Amino acid sequence: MMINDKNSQKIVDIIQNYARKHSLWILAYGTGCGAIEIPPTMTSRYDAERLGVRGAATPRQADVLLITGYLTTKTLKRVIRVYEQMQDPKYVIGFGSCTINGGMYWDSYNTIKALDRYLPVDVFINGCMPRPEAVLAGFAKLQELIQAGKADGARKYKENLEWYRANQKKVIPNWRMPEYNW
Amino acid sequence: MVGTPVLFIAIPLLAAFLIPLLGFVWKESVRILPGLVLLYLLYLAVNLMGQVAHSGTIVEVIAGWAPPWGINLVFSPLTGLLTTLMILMGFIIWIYSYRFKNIDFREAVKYFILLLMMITGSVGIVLTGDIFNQFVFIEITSISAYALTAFYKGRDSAEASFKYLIIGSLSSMFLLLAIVLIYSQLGTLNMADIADKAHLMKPGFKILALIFFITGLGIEAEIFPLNGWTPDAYAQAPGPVGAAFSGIVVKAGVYAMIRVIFTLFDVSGTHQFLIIIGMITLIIAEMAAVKQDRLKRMLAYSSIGQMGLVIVAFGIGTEEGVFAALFLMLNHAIIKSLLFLSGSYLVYNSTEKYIHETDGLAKHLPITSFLFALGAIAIVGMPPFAGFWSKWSILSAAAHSNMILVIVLILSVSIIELVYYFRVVNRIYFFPKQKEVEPKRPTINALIAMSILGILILVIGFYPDSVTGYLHSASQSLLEKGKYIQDVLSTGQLFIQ
Amino acid sequence: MNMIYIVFIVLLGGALLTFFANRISGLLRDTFFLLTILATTVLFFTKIHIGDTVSFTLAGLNLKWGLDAFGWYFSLIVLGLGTMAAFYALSYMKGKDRLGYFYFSFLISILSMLGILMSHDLVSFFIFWEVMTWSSYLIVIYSGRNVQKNGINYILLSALGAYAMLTAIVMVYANIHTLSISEMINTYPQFSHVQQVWLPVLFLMAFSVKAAMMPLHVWAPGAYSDAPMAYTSVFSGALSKMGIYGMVIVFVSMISYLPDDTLFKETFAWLGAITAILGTLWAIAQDDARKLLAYSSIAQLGYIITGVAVGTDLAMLSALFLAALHALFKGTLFMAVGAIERQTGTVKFTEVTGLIRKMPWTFIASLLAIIALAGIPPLGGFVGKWMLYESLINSNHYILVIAIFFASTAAFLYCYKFLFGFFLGQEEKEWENVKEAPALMVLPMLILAAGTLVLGTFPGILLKPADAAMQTLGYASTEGHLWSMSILFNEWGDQVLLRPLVYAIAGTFLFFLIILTVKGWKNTRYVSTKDISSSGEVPLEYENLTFSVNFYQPFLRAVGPVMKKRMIYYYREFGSGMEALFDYSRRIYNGNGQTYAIYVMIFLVIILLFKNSIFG
Amino acid sequence: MQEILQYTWGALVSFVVAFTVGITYMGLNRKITARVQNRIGPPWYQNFFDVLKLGSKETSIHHGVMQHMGPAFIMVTAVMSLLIIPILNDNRFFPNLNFHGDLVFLLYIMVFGPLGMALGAGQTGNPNSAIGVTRGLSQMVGFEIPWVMALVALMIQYKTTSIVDLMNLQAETGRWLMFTSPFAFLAAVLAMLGMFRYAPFDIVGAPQELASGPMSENGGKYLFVMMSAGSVFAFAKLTLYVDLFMGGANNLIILVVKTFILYLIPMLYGIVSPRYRTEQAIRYFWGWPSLFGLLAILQAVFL
Amino acid sequence: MEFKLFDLSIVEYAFFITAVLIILIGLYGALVKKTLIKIVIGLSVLDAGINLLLISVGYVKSGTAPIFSPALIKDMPLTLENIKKLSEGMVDPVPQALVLTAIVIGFGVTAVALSLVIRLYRHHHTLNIDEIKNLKW
Repeated sequence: MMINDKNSQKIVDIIQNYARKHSLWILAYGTGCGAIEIPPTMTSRYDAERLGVRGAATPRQADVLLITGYLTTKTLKRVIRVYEQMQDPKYVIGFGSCTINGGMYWDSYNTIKALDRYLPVDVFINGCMPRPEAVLAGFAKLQELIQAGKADGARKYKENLEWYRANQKKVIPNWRMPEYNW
Repeated sequence: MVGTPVLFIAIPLLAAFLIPLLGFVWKESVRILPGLVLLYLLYLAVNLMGQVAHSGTIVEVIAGWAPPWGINLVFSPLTGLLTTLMILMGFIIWIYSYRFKNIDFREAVKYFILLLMMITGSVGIVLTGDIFNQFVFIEITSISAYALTAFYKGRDSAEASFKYLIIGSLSSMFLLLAIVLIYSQLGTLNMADIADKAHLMKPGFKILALIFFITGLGIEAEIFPLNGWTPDAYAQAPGPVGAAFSGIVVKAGVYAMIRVIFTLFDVSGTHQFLIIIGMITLIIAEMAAVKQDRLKRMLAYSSIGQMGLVIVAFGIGTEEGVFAALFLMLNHAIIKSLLFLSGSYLVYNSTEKYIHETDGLAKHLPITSFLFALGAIAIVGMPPFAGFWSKWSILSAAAHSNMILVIVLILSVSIIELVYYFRVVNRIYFFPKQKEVEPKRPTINALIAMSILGILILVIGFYPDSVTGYLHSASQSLLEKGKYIQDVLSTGQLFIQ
Repeated sequence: MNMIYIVFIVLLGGALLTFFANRISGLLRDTFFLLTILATTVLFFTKIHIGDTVSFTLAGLNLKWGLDAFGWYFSLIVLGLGTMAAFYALSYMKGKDRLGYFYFSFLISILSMLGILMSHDLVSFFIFWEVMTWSSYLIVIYSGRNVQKNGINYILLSALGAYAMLTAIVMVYANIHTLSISEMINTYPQFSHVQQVWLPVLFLMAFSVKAAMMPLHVWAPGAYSDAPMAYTSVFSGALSKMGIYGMVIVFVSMISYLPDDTLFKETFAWLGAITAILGTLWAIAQDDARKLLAYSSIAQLGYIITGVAVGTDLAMLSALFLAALHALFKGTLFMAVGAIERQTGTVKFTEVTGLIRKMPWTFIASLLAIIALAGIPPLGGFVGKWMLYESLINSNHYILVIAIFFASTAAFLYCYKFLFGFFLGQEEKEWENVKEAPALMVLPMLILAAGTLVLGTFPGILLKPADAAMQTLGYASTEGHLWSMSILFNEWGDQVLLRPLVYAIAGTFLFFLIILTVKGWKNTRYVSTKDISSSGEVPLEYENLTFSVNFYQPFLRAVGPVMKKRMIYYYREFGSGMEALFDYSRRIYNGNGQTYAIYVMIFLVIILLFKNSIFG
Repeated sequence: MQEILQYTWGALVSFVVAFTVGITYMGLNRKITARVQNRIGPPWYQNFFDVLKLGSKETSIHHGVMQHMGPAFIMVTAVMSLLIIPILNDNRFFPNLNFHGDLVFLLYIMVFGPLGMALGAGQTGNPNSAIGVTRGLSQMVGFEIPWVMALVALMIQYKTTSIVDLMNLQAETGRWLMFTSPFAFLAAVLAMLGMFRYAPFDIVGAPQELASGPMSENGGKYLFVMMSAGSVFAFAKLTLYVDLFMGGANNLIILVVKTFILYLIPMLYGIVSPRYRTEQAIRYFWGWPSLFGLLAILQAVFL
Repeated sequence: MEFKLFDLSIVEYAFFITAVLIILIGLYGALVKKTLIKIVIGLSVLDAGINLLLISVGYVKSGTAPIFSPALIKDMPLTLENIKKLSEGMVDPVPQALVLTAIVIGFGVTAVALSLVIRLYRHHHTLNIDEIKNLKW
């Protein structure tokens, strides 16, 4: 299905983005305290499924990686691995202040402070912790970005891979991972 | 006319006498002479067989006393066949034992004299037509057998020999008692004459005599429970002697017993008795053989079992049954001798002759092991080897007499037999060799002897017709009692007139 | 000189030459071996025609050999598989010792199988039967593993069966004084009822042992797995079919004449089904590929036995078809295991994994064979299964068809285990340098597997000789109303038109395969099996992530009660009990010469006491 | 040639129908489940988004040939089932191959896909896939028994193995087989619970322990094909049930209604059920459902 | 030449009974006694008993020696009838010949037995037959 025509590509993009935005399969990386906010978000009270948000069990099937809170250097490695295993298009949502600036762990010796130095985050959700309402707002924002074609964290990651790698290797002492080249 | 049956007895006895004398002149003659004698006798036997097939039974009168007074030798198809078989086996055993174990001169003298005596005695048992003469031959055979059993000094051979002797003495007692009974009743010792007059005996005495005969000869024929000596003697005697026991001595014993039952007395119920006793012998022996841990004892028990089978086949009593029995005797002589001969090389340097000492010897003694395996496969009756045909004839004879139970029992026991033989063969071929065992390569003459037996197995297996003709005429000659009497006594008539 | 003699002489002479050539050079031996089997095959299929007979007398028995269509059908299996296995063996056995012995036994067992198929009299049948037993026994013990256990089990049960058959043969011989099989069949209806019942039972005992039917199957797992795989393919594919061959004759020609034949047939049909079920369940539990295939063979033979026992036109046709087909796919599978064994040195699913990229051709052959084994449509296995089910349903064996269906559904489990265990799963570093087996091994596998592929669309190729074989047995021709080249009918007139279905399957498959391949072709690339989603962890090289231990544990837990004890356990108990009895009984010989003398006296006294009843 | 085109056309049309209906059913399933759980739930067309998204997702990796072939295998099953199972009583609208095969063929073609997919899953090397496969296959052995019993009961009761014959029979007598052979229907429906792999028989891909089981390594186009095939296959199965037990359907609307009613059974049963372990599931299928199957056979034999 | 065992007089019975008694004693010795020497003695006694029995069968009360001396034959032609007539009063010679043979054999057996006993004693250092049981089962 090679469609080179620009206009038709645009139409296809619109349809694809529409489908993508309504079908967000999330892989919740539940390390931090934010993980506790996922269940209420998904279950009856807030019911994220009506937005098309649904849990995926493996990175191969997931579209959205939820980083629910602070990441230690140890977990960062796993998160990177998971992110790299996800298939394009893929998005990252950072939960809470920890992912933005370290939050209450700002001076901890082995948590990472700013997630977007290591992974391309599409949407940050503020709060400590963010309430489910905030999470839903975050999803809605992501949908908006997808529809607009601006949720291109994956592309950024690919383009600036060296920079990201350098940052990652800086904090992860025993870097032993397959090379990411797609 | 190449010779007369009396040469079968005269020549080996003479040779046995000459061996030590010649030995002083040329030591090697001790070993060579028996072979020459046996070879000549084999030639004679084959010739006479041809003659018998051509012109009927040969009756030889000894010392001019005609039957029923004198002693006579009968070379009928049956006795001729057995004689030929025994001489053949004797010859093969001679080839084998020509250099078996480096025994010194004195020992060799003893060994070959005794071997010749034993063969002579056995041949005499078969050939003679006189019951007391038969007794004498049995004693000759037995005494040489006692001595041969005790041949090795190092082992428990004396014990085995002594057991043999005790029971053998009982045997001779019963035989003498039976002879006394017959003689007191009929006043004659000639078998044909006894057969002719048997109806004159009081039935009670007749049965008593028969029972004494069965007991006495049953000891030689290894029937249960008279065979206590057998495993010990087989196991302790030198290997070739074990072969001689199973190939020659036992055959003579069975022949004597069968002659008594088939020709001398015609008592109803004997056949059924034979079947029962043969069956018991077969079953007990095979059961005992399974758990043996010594090779030669196992072979001995197997030998007992086979003799039980022979007796069962005789007990069937029809021409087919007798044919089958004779066939089995022939096959058993060949196969069991092969097993003993090859088996004794497998446990050559061992004192205890444990089966596990043969483990993995196939790599070191390929031909011996192969021949042992061939014998094992043949004796359990696997076609297309010799054993199958005899087993088939027994079964078909039994089937023609509607003895289904006998068939089932024989076959069930065959399964047991198969198990223990194959266990040994498996060990020889597939187990790791025991470190302390030092295999001994068989000498060339031993190889020749074993190969002859192996080839015989194959020949009979692939072309049973090579022997069935002789066996058929032999079995007919056993069953035609009247003809036997007539053949023997008519010689006497001729002589007198 | 009759051609039948010549075939046998060629085989026997070739076997001996091969045996002795081993001493001279390996090449000579291989040449002789291959020449013998090829010459036999060529001679057999060109020079011997259906209807040829030859007779001669041996030991006073009239023996007759000849070939009929029924025998020819099975000869096809024997020689076809035999030739393939021979080629395979050349490469598989290379470098092993005692090859003269192996090739000799191989050829002799081919000879014995041909002999069985060509025997027209009972004695030569029995002789060849026994030759088959010991020649295959020689190969079973060839490897030297578990000789005392598996070898003895095999020879013991074979002998049990063979002696049962011998009993039957002498019964027949005593009864009709002839050994001709056709004569026996003709006069069978006149036999007394006791004999009419016992003859088939005894014969079937022999055949069931070779066909590994419950409860006489206990030798099979050990024997199949211990023989070299080059032979096991023949062993399981062709040799066990000799049991089926005999069974067919007994069922068609003898049991059908019994007044109470349904009881017989039902019993055996059920025994076959139970064999299939238990064989399958045990196959699922195995971790050793050889054992798995051995149990699977038992199960497959169970289907065939059921088909034979039910004995309607369609059932018999299916049994014959499955018999040939089983030779094809089980031959392939055993060869594949052999290839894997040779290349990796192990046959345990728990040890070797991920060979698909190393041994692709072996995988393809195995895949085809497994699909055929599972009976999944586009391949030949389905045809056989279909006919079997339909025949069972048509002949009102409702519960039986469920049992058979259960067995063949459960068979998917071990089928998958076989493919997954060897070829799929993680690619371990340990097996990184494994190479594809030599062409001489791969080609026979592929040829046999291709056979199943062809038969899936055109089963008529095989059904035609099967039909001819059945006509020899007295069935009417079923061509046109039960089968044609690629249409199957059942007895109610329902049909399966294989060709459009197979084309549809193939078309759909190719279509979607192409779609899947083309879509994103440029972006999709291969990654190693270490690159899996394992919670963000990167598995290290030495970390084995393959799931292969306790593979079907939940399933086995569900069927646990059935599988607590194996049949062989009872045999062992019986055997050790018997041995204890024997051990006890031999204590009669207590070693004291005096006791022996006393025995003599006791014997005398007993006879004297009972002399009147003994010598009445 | 014309024949082939005709069948291809029939296959295409029925595929489209089955795809649409199947996907809708999946969406409805999610919706109804959500409603039962007192949620609003996704819209009924949610699964179209999902499938479309999966189709548009890139698939940058594969683990080998079998992973390619696995989805194709399962698609073959789905399409072949559609080809064998008559969609409507009147064959004109959806010309297909239903005269060329019969129930036994169908039974086998229905296991073709799962087995093929299992191979695909095996190739990925993910242990979760293999574990899921073993569970799935084990469970299949479980539910095949009552299912086959039900079919055998039908076959022997009406002396045919052809689906078309069974449909014609119902059309002639006007009585549905679910009433004339109630036990067979019960057994078949209980077996269907297993076939759909909804709770309580969803241990195959239980996300909480196995990631998503056999599909763990499959994303993008593979999952796209698998999901489509699953929807098509679900519809095919439901149609088969309708054909066999509910007299078939004369037009699509009736078909959709009937299939949806049938579909409600596994769906509702699943919503209120916890999860069985594999051996529990197997024992469940060999319990009551098989007993019903047995009763069905008895009924077929004796009535 | 009819011989009837039970037509014997009381003296002849005595032979018979004695012979049987000796046989039984011999059997007792051979079967019950545990010492090898005694067993051998038992066997010899057994032999003797049988020989006695054998002799007694041929015994004719107050018969003459079975020799056709020239004095006895005189001028009679050697026809069958004459031989029969002549031999009527004689003791039957055949059993005697048999016994002679049997004695020789018995002697041989005893000799072998005793030599075996010597070897057994050397090997086992006992003469108790119950302890000489290396070979069994």
